[in-house]
Amino acid sequence: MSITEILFWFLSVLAVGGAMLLVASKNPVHSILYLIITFFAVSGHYILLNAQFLAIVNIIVYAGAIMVLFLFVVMLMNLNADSEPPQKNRLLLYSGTIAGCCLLLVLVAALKQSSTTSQLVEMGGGDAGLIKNLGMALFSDYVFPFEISSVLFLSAMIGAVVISKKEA
Amino acid sequence: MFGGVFIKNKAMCKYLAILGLLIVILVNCMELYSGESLFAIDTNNMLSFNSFNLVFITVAMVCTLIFFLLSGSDIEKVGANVSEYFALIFFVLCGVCLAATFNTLLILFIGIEIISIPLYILTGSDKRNLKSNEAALKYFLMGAFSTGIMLMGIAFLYGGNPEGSFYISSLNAGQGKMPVMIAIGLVFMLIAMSFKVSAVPFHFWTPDVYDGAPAVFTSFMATIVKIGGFIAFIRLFENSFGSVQPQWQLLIAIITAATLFIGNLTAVFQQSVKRMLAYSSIAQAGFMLLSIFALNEAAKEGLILYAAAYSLATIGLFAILIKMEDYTIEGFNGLGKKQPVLAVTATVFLLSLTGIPLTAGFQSKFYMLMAAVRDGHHQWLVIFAVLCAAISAYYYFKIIQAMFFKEVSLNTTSNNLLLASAETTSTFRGLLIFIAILIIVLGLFPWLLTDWLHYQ
Amino acid sequence: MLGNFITLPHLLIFFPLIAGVIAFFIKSDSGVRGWSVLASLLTLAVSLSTLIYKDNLELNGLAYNYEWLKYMGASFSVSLDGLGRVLTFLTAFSFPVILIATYRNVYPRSNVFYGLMLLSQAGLMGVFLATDALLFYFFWELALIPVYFLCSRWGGERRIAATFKFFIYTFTASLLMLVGIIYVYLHTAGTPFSDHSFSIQAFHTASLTPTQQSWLFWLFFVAFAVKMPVFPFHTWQPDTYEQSPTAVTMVLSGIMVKMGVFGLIRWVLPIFPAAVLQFENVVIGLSVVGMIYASLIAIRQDDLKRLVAYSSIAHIGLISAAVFTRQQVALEGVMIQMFSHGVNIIGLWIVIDVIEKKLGVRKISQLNGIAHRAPVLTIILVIIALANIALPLTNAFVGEFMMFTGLFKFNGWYAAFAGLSIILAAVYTLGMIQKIFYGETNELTAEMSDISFNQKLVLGLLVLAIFFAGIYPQPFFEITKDSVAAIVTRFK
Amino acid sequence: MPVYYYIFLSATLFTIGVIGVLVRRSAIIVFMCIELMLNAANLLLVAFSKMHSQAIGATHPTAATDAQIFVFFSMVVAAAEVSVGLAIIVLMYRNVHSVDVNFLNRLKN
Amino acid sequence: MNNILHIAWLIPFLPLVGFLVNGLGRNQLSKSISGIIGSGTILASFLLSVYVFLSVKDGNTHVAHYFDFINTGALKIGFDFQVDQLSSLFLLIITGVGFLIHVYSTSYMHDETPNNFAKYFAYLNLFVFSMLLLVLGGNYVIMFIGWEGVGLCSYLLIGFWFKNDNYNSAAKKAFVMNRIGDLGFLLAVFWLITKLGTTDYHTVFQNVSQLTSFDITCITLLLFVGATGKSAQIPLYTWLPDAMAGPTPVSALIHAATMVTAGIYMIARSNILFTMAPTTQTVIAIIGLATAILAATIALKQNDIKKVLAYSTVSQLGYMFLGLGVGAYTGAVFHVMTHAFFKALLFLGAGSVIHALHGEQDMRKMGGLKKYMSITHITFLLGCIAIAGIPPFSGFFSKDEILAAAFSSNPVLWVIGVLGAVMTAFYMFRLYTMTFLGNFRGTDEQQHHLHESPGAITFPLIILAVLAVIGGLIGIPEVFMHGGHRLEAFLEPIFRESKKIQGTHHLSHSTEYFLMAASVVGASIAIIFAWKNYKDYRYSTEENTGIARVLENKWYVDEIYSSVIVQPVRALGGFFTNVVERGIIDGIVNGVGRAVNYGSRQIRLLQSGQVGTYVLLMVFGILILFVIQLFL
Repeated sequence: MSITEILFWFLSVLAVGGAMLLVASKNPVHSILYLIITFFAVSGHYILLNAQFLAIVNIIVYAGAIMVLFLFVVMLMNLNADSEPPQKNRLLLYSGTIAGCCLLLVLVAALKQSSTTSQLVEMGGGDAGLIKNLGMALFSDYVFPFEISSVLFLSAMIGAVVISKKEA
Repeated sequence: MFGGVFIKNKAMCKYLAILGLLIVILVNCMELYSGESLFAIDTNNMLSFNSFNLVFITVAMVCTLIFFLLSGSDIEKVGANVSEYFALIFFVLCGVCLAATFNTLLILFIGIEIISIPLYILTGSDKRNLKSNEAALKYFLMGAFSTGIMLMGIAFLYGGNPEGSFYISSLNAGQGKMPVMIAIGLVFMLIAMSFKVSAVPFHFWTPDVYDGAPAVFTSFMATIVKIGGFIAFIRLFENSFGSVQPQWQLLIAIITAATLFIGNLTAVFQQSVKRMLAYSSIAQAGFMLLSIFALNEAAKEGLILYAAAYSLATIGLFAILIKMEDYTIEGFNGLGKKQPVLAVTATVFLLSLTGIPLTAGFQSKFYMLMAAVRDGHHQWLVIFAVLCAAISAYYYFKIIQAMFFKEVSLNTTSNNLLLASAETTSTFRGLLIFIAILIIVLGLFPWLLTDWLHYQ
Repeated sequence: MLGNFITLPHLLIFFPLIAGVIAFFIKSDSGVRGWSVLASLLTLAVSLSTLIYKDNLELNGLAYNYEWLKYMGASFSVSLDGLGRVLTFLTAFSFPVILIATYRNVYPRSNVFYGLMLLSQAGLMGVFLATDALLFYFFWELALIPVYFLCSRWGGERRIAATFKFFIYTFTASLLMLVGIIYVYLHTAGTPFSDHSFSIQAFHTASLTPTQQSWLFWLFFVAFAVKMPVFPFHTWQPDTYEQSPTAVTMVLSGIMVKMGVFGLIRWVLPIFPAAVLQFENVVIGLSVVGMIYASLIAIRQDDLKRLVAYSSIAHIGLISAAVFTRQQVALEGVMIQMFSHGVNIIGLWIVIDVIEKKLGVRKISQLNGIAHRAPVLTIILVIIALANIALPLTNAFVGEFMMFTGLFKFNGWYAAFAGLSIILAAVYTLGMIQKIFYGETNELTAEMSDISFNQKLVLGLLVLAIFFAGIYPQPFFEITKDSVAAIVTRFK
Repeated sequence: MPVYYYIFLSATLFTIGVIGVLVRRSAIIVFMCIELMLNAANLLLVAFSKMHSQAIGATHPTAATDAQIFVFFSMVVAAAEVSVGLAIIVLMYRNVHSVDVNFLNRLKN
Repeated sequence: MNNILHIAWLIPFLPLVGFLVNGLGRNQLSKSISGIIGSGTILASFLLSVYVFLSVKDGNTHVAHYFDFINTGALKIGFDFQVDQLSSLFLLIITGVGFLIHVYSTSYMHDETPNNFAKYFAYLNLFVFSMLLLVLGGNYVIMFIGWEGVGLCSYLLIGFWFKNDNYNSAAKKAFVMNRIGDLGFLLAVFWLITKLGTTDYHTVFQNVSQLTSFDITCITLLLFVGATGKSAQIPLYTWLPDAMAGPTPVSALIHAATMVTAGIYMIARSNILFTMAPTTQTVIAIIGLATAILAATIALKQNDIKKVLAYSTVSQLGYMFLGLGVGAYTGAVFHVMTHAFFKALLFLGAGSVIHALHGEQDMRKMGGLKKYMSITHITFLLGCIAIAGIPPFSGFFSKDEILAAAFSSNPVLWVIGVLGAVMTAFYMFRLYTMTFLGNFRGTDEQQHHLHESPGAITFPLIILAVLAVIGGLIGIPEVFMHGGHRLEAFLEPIFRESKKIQGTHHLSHSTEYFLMAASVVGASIAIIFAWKNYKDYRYSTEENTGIARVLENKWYVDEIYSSVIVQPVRALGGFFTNVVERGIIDGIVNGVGRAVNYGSRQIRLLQSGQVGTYVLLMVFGILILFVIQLFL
């Protein structure tokens, strides 16, 4: 087992475990922390896949900014383990879990038959993920979506303001 | 490219908004007529402009214009942030334009998000109303969920595409059996798009959100946004998966049937007209889905026509509904006497929604049915659609009955007061008549609209 | 020159249409009455002038074609062939009769009422004239909508539910027909501008396999069967007739049921010959059963309107059976019977309306001895009722005789079984006459007065029509001969 | 290392996200689960990007960068969504003092 | 020759004019004018008929085509009249007897208001018009027009006094019974059209050989069904006695002299068809005879003077059918003629009596009228003798001819026939005795007003009495006088073809004498018996028992019909109305609506308002879609 494989398994376990704990944890603050763990694991995967820039962005934006925002809101609302009563509807709980698992099962079963999935992903090497390349693409080919995403942000901004503003 | 125009248009009042729209429509029409772009912006082929898209955008904009004209003053009543609401609506419109012209999945993704995010806010804009809050949160959670699904679908499509590209034309899945990854991606996309156009079983947000949102925004959501979803839907599936249509047609057929069935059936029992219209919009979506089911020339012409007919009628109906203030069917009792113009135009709208000849609604349903019949597969769906259309007559006509054949019930004394509040300006009435005439003209001469597709 | 643009079919359709729209804006009650009567009389004049033409359609300006939806192959094409002439004449004839007979009925918002009436006339005209499937469907629905509003607005106690049932019923059925139309359309040859065509000629030559025909047949048939109505699609009818204002009931039963028959003759027989051969026994069987069934029910009715409604079902049953015999004789009989049935049943409704207006009831059991008080009414009703049961020298005899002849040629047993309805018709009709008109007067009928001048006028006119068609029906056959022959030859 | 390892990994993460949406009642947690779903998809995109750059990188040089830029934009979208979403949640909390989604049932039928 | 055709249309047309004038002008015309118009038109027709009659003596047949009634290429039915010996004979009977009865009516109906009076004459004229149409028609369709027309007039006249609901019911019954027969007639016509493509007499009769024997049998049986309705044979005879509800002249004209003989006319007209269908002939003979006997037995116990005559009519019609059944067409037609004379006479006489007694019809309340009404009495007696078959009165010749033919066909028929004749003699003289002999049993009031009827009434009686006495002389049997049967010679062209097929089988003279003697003796005994029994009849309210009671109640046939046919039909109607219509058909239609509503209410609950549920359902949807897409 090469080092990349070890890394892969380690990060995968970390990610899945974090995700599971996120769902299972009672305390929202803990959930957020588990999610951050997962994000870090995912960023690790990005590095493994030569997407260094994305890995950085992921950590900065997601784990950094967004999760802090979450944490901030949770703190603001003073949520804790008791704020969310346990799921009373057992049926919903079980059927939800089962349905989710089935979905996974179906996807896996379908992909098993496929041939494309056996293509290899070589670890390391390649320079697609470098900021230089991405930057070139972003500001030449992708300048239009980039502009458009400003509309998106603008609307999100206006929206957040409109929503949060106290009615006069 | 139109986005740019909108951004500059931080409309501070309704008139500015209308003016801006008029300019854009003009530009659009000129472009459509001449067949070449006036502002050539290099989008790296991420947008495509052809007659279909442009006609569609024109339709959407004209509808928005009419929406502004009719309901502009009602937007002002919703809350203090009038200018923001107008801006948000323009953003949505920008998203609709993107959804109508996208050429890569990236633009589709961004476009759909630009449509969605302002809508979450508009839904919750009546901040003190718990229903509005609730609707916003529900819409948001489920919308975000569908975003996740869509992203997953895009990932699979990308992975399955041997060219590793996001351009929808390059996704062309060939003639044979689809690779599994493409198939999975397709189903994910199908689900995400179904969610946006509120097809069963991904429609659950629709009634609650339409009901909870301020009526004036519901009107917008139910019409322009919905048809925006459809244009994205049909473009994606036509360009990407058109060649393997038989492999996914059954899925669409099932979704269509379920949509028609649930939408129509549930609408029957609704007491609130607003909620009834929400369900009816699901039902109408079922009919529009037939175009995606058939995916031929008639389907595209029909979708344009349907978009126009459905939007015009629904906008008009909502405009009247907003004036009513009592949203139950009983609230319409005796409207025919009190406000004959409102009642008559509402009747035209309802007839159009039902699909009675002489109205655009008939022509559009006719095109849809023809598209589906021409396709030749799953013909049971056509019969089923027709039977559902008959059910739809049931609930649409309940309103007509209430307006014309029922007296104002005396035991609910408040009714009289509420009807009295339905005071309307003559401009408003004139506009309603204009829409009604438009619907009838389109019903008589649908080629006024569909022939635009044959230019270029 | 003008003839190229304004043809007789145009006049027949657009004249009532425009008159109807104008009627909406006439605020004065008497003004709108006068206007609509005048308009309908003018339409009648136009229609009369069409009768003198022979079947050379284009030359005489009896046909018109305008490419309406060019790229779809749908056109605004209308033509006055034999079938169309008879039925448009029926329509044109009935409306003034109806309007004059009910001239004194008071309607709130009469401008809307008369406007809608004229609109429905336009729709009916369109149905009978259209030679384009899409146009036909257009008018088919258009004729329904005004009637729906008329019934729901000015009808009886339970009008909303009853007419709603009627509406949903017919709407569903016609939507099925729409699917059928589309399907046939997609199997037609094209025009220079389109891949396919909606014109009736194209439909005639549509390439349909027998299997396709067999299910298309049902899509069309159900729509027409509901309209006629054929057993067991009839349940909307008695309720609707009972609840509608009488003027509308006359339109419904006098003319609108003919739409179904007309549809069968024009659209089903020639387009699906194989399916007709396949299902003729089913349809005729249903029709014949329906005749007996409706007649038996009519015997037990106590409400005048319902009695006439069921008797109409029985009569229409014979017509629909006759249509499917594919015999020249029977089809000619159908043509004249459509006219006769219209005249007779309108006459019956007028009389019932008079009774109801004067006495406020239409329960047979509550009426007695009207003949003492209203002899003219009685005589006219007896004549019309006897015409309704096809007494010789009245109009219905000719039609029924020919239809029965055709039915007998088709299969003697059907004719024999259907013939029982002749007896049953006599039973319920005479029973009705006996109970209402004969015997002593009771306190309700003692104060009854005879009919007014306008009613005498129209009823007299109807009686004249009854005898004319009964004694000298040959002109009708001259008009319809060619059209019917064209249909019959499709089966040879 | 075969790509389906990554596919299964992200499918698993995605499914966990879905299950989370299904079983949790706190709007915040539900929202976080949705974020997890988005991340799973992002991870998949990156994995495919790598796969493509190896398989067809020579002929389609942009195949790999495209996906990474897509992920970039999806992060943009996620950020925008979070801002609006949290605003709505806060608004809701202000009104009903709860973030329990099951508490939201005024609109039904 | 062409002259005939030029005037033939006038014969029915004049009564039609009379009908129209009287009908439309009934409020303006005075009684005398209506009477004159009514009678005058018939008289004119009668004169024309005489002219026509004289013109066809040479044995020619004339067919006039006036206009196309129905002409569609496939089917051609002209409005044709056929003038030949048979129709001209009937023309004479109809217009002749009809005229007398019109004259009679001017007096009999004099108590009516002018309006009703004119209406009455209008109806009567219409009837004559229809009847003339019936006999003049050149094809079965025109005949059918008249056929239904007379039924209609019968209906109108029976219910003439429409205040009385029983009368109306009787009228309705008559019409419906007739309609049942008409259906048979119609079906026969359809059959003819289907097989031969025409209904013209001459074409049909010429092409009879193209028909299979099955066709002919069925056609003739169906025609006979028509005849049973119109001519009151089993099983459709019950309307005729009830039809006595109409004014008495109507009974005389329609329900005795003319309309009820339409069936005989029709069969005689189509004799060639019937001759070629021996099965049908047997059926006709048996039915005819059975009707004759059944009606005679019922007549034995009736107390209403008109009822007795009505049953006697049914019975006599039975004889005529017996004659047709055994191939004695001439005999049947002969009997039609003589019957028209004496039965019209009897009815009019009864009318005179009823008129004198102000509407009393119960014989038990009459008696001794001989003293008060001598002309009525004498003419009535002559009529009774004629019907009883005493030579040389007319009834003897015609009845005897039929019985002789029956004997040569089958002696059993003859035996039963004679039995019926004996009963006829009995009940007629019972009637005569009870009415005219003995003491008056009515009220003093009635007795006070008793008087002979006016001239307008007695004049027709006298004429008819003369005819009843001497009418038989045109058909003197061969045994008495060679060439004496002038009627047979006259009608020979009509029945020529049938004769050829039947062949001739002559009875020996001795047999014939024996047969005549037997029936005359039987009748005489019955007359004496009746005279003895009822000469001193006393009114009693004692109820009959046993067979007499059954007879008085007409074998309970009406009751049986009611419970076997009328009630079940009504019950079926009720079942359809309440169960099938409301329950099943409406139930299904409304059920669909209700199902939609119910479904709506249930499916609505899916929208629970819970985001969790929504998402769960969505995930289920996703799962299903995946499974379908990937694994199916």
